[in-house]
Amino acid sequence: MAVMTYLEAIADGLRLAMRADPAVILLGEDVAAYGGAFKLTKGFLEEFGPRRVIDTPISEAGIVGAGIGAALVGLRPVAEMQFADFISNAFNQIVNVAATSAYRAGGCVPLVIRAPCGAGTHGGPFHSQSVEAYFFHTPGVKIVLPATPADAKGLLLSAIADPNPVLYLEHKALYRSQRGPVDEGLAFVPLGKAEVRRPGRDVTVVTYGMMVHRCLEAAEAAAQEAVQAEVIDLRTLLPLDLDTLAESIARTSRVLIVHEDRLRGGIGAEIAAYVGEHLFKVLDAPICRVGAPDSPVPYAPSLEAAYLPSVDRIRRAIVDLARW
Amino acid sequence: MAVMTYLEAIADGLRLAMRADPAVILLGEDVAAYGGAFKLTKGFLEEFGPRRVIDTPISEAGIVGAGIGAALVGLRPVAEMQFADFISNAFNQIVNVAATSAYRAGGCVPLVIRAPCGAGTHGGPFHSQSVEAYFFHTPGVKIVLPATPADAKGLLLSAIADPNPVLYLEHKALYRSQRGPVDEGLAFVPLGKAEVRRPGRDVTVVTYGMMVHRCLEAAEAAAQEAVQAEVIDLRTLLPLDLDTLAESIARTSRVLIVHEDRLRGGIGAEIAAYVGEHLFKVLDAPICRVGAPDSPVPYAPSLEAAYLPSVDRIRRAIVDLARW
Amino acid sequence: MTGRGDITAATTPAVSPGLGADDLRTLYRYMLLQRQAEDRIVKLYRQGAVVGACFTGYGHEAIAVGAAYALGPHDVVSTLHRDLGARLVLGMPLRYYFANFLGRAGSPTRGREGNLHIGGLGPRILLHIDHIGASIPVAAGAALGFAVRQEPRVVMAFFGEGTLATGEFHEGANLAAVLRLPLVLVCWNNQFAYSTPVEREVVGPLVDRMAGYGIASCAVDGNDVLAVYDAARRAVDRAREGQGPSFLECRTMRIRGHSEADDASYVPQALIDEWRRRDPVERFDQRLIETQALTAEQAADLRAAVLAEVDDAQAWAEASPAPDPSELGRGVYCEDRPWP
Amino acid sequence: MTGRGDITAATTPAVSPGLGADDLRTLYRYMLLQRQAEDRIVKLYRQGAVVGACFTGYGHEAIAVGAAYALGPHDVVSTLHRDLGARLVLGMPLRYYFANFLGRAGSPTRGREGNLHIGGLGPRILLHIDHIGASIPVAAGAALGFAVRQEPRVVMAFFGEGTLATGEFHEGANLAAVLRLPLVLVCWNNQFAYSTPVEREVVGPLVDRMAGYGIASCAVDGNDVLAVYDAARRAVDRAREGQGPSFLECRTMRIRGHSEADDASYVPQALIDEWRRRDPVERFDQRLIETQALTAEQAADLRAAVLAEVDDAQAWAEASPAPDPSELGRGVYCEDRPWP
Ligand SMILES: Cc1ncc(C[n+]2csc(CCOP(=O)(O)OP(=O)(O)O)c2C)c(N)n1
Ligand SMILES: Cc1ncc(C[n+]2csc(CCOP(=O)(O)OP(=O)(O)O)c2C)c(N)n1
Ligand SMILES: [Mg+2]
Ligand SMILES: [Mg+2]
Repeated sequence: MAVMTYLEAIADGLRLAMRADPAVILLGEDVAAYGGAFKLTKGFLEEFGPRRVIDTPISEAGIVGAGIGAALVGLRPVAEMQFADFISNAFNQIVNVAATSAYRAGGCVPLVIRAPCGAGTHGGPFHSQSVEAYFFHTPGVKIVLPATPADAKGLLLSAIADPNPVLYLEHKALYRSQRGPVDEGLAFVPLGKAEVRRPGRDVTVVTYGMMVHRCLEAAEAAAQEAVQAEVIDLRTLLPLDLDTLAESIARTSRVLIVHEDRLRGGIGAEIAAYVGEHLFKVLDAPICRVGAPDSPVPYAPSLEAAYLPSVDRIRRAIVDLARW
Repeated sequence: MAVMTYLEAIADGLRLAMRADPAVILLGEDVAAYGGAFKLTKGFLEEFGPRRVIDTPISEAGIVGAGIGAALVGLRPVAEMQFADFISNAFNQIVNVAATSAYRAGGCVPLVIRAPCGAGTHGGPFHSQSVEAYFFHTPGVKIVLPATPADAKGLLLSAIADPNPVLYLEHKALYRSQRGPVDEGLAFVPLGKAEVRRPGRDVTVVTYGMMVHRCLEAAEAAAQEAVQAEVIDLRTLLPLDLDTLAESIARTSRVLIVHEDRLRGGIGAEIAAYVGEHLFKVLDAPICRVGAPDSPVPYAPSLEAAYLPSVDRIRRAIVDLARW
Repeated sequence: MTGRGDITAATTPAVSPGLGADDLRTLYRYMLLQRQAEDRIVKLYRQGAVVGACFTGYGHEAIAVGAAYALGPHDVVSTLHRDLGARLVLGMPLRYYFANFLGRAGSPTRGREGNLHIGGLGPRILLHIDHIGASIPVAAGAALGFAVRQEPRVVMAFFGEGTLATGEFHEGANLAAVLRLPLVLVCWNNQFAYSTPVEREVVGPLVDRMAGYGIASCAVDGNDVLAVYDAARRAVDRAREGQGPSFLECRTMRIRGHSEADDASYVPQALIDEWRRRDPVERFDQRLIETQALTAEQAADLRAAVLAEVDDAQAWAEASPAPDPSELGRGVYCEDRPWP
Repeated sequence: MTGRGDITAATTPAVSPGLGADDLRTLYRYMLLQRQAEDRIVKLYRQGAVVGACFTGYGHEAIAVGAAYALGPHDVVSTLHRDLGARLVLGMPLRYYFANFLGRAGSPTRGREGNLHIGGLGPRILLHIDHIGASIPVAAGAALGFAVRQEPRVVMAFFGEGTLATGEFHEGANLAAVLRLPLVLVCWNNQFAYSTPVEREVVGPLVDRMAGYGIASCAVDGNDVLAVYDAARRAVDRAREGQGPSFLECRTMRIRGHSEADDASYVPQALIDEWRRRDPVERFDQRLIETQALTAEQAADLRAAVLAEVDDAQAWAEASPAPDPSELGRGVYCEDRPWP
């Protein structure tokens, strides 16, 4: 057991996967000589050589397409988007090529697409995006977004092991702000399993990514007001672990969904719809959501701070819901 | 008042808009000399000339980008995707360029993107897609999907008149199957207003596009079982007319959401989430959805027919919900 | 390096290097098989038996067959809508062709896909993708895979000239050039992309365009199967030797509509007539007879055998049931494969 | 037509066609203004006053200023992250530059965007877009708009050499070539795209690449403002006369890191030193003094005036408040404009 940052944990998982299997290769812009825009793959070129750590031209569709092709002939590529925001240029390759391959009898595509996502670093509209909702509607891909170093490593290993295309979203604001214990070796964390981060009996808070930490803080603050929130970290967004949610909501009868992403058409909408249809009977209160307003992510700190759900806003939502 | 097919109504609206304003131009693949893959713009080249009706290379990003640029210098371009499925190649231009322009102080983008969408014509996974959910998460665009000839014309006129980028989705299966009365002249239908297609007191059915017709049939069938469903045609998907929904659901206390598109992450999820949060108090039953299963649209008629929500499935859902 | 001239522009070679009489007959057989299968599918389409749209590679047989025939036994193709012959050369059973058009359970896509949208057939035919241009980065990636593993294998990608306008083609071709991947780009320039003439897709000669990418480029008569084979052979050799990608412009003409629903009335009749006279199948037939590589009797036998194969394939497909609706939603994800 | 040679490769012209002494001083002033503004922003960045990342066009001043100066009063630019000078030539107040970097309410983006992401400034500066390549179809579309209305206006788009790898650049440039749009593509080839050297982005000379698109192409010394102006002027004239798009490769070197967070340690120091010696601002300064277009006294006055302008702009920006959170979610849609 070592203590690592979120960024170190991702690098650790990637390195171990590459050591374990020569079929794992890395491709992306500036990933080799430079070691990546966040220096996450620093040293990889030296250890694994230019045949396995490949700098590409600026071409996100080319990178993802090449990853698909390499996957189809037996490799397990890990393709990097320099920022998740640029994944929009690879949208067609992901949604129409990678995601449909198995269904259309084209073959398995064991491709991982790593994409540094999320706000909180003053990146402005094009270096701060949450992109999970763009792909959540697409059968054939999986989506993960770890909140802790241990999950960051373990989910990456599982993503690489998975025979399907997996979007591995990593939150930039957690890279160096999160430190924690990480198991050594190939410490897999299974895809498709949510994790209860804090037990509680009054309200179920469903969240993921950076908001896990804010929800935990908010839950502590709510506990001061005698409200015990259960905080569930989804970890995998596709497929969703509905069983864990259902079990919790059956106990609490109240659910608050929190994400950093905009509300409209976000992952939270589907969770709310699921609850409204299948758990209606156990509900004692409206299905509530907290998320970003309906605009791009603004640049100025005063705006960005107001854009992101704050601990206080979440705390209030928890307490209001418990008292409804 | 004339009687027209859905396709003729679109062509009529487009023609009148081009006659009314020289700033309206058409661009897309095979739209000029050929008159479009569906012959919708047949005769336009002859009437408006090659400067306003422009055949482009196969480049959806190029087409949409060019539409944005032309819009920024004062035109009102109507860009055509040959099939909605190919809009994935213009994803970045729509989501990151067009949609953010106003917010980022880049200027207004009065661009209409026409895209023939939907299943039911044995087009298989790449000529049958519903693409509305891919863009519904994006502030800064509007989305319409008419169900009748009159709306097809009137919403197109409003889309062209709007100073924002509008995705005008037109359902291929309705092109020639729907005929109806259409007002002459510039008969606008406002964006953002849903329409109650059938009044009813027992269940509110919220739907759009091709499913409007199936829901109306299903509602008639349900009436045989003494269930009166109110059928609401959304018409505009972004922005949603939540007031009309709320008013209806307050009366019926029951809501069924029906769309052709896959359920997960579809427009229906957001509607359900809205109802579950803001109309919880008036609800007497779970919030139900009927939509497509979680796969690409299959090609074989036996599969495609089973894939699309049938009148019978909708009828059963209405009746079950009324009796819940 | 612009790469031009690395492959000298191939004209019909007097002798066909490395090809014996058997090869010539095999080439002919594949061309005939594509032609007759497509004639049949058009017939079925007109009868209303084809479920969706109907595309053929009518007149493109020399390109599909000639280029694919230059591949080695472990090489891979990426195919589109006019290159049935290439799939046949790589061993795709003709039965699948009919079953897929008819949307039957026996097709490799189990009725989920239609038309020639067949890919992922074993390790040698890459997934089919309908978005023009999208297959090129994927083909480059397969070539990258071979390069990473240092396997002497080559990827050959087929596409039309309109494809050169797409951003995805560009990113794939550029990536292949930068990384010097073993990729052979086989372009059928059939002068139209749907209704759009080539000069409305790209300006200037295609070979100049691709030479500008640093890709060795040449143009050949796409209605001459030996000329195509010859050029493809050189490109495949270059790729296998690590000299990077090549581009072959195979000049031909789409002598039918874009699909069978299109009467191509936008094409001057004289242009169609002219190219009909250069029909690649008939031309090769005559040539084989003239050079006595094939006797009239052998030719008749071959035609009969091909016809029997088409009949059998059609019958097999027709006997295959419609996919069962219980299949809905199945197969969207791959099952687990152990790792590492 | 490949278009090559339509613009003869411009070397430093002995006399600057059409430029008087006033023009030379104006060019110099803009270059100096870009240089000093960027020096200041780097300082503020190091002090922690810049909110996000910090990009400059250090060493690219001759390109931004020289090319934009060739435009007429109704022409339009599409800009990116190293061409502040072009915006200044087109009349953007320097105050906006600082206000945008500092995320203040007074910036044209009202703090919603940062850095040089300023566009839509009146009708002559097109929207800024961060996705490399995405601005090119938009620029082509603006040019299309002028062509449709038969206005003799020209669009000039700036970008780096790495941009040529992107699919969106390709689709935009190809569309401009096919439709012969009045578009001038100004590429600063600064040899690196972030850490990636140009030969890992595209193979072979950029001008060959673009000539293959059927776009008139030439290369110039990007550190010589008069050479850039001269080539740009020809390209603008061609565009205005309906002869279609041109491509200018302006050769230079990124003598700083990609952003101020990058120490560029992957670049050989000798290369940086070499190009520092060719500093475009100092070079033009010397030349003006040598040719007596500028006296030492005038130069000193100019520098003082520019410095005052920078001071004023910074002060104005610093006095501008942070955007009020009540602005959140505002301005996402445009208000209605009557139609038809
Ligand atoms: C990205 C994309 N846009 C549009 C289409 C519709 N489409 C199918 S084939 C075709 C023309 C292709 O032309 P070309 O590449 O020259 O091949 P050809 O059909 O002439 O053989 C078009 C526009 C498509 N399949 N993909
Ligand atoms: C589509 C896209 N991918 C990646 C990036 C990240 N990025 C920003 S600038 C840059 C390098 C651009 O290189 P070049 O075009 O040569 O311009 P330079 O920065 O060298 O002036 C990269 C990779 C981006 N902005 N857009
Ligand atoms: Mg063609
Ligand atoms: Mg550069």
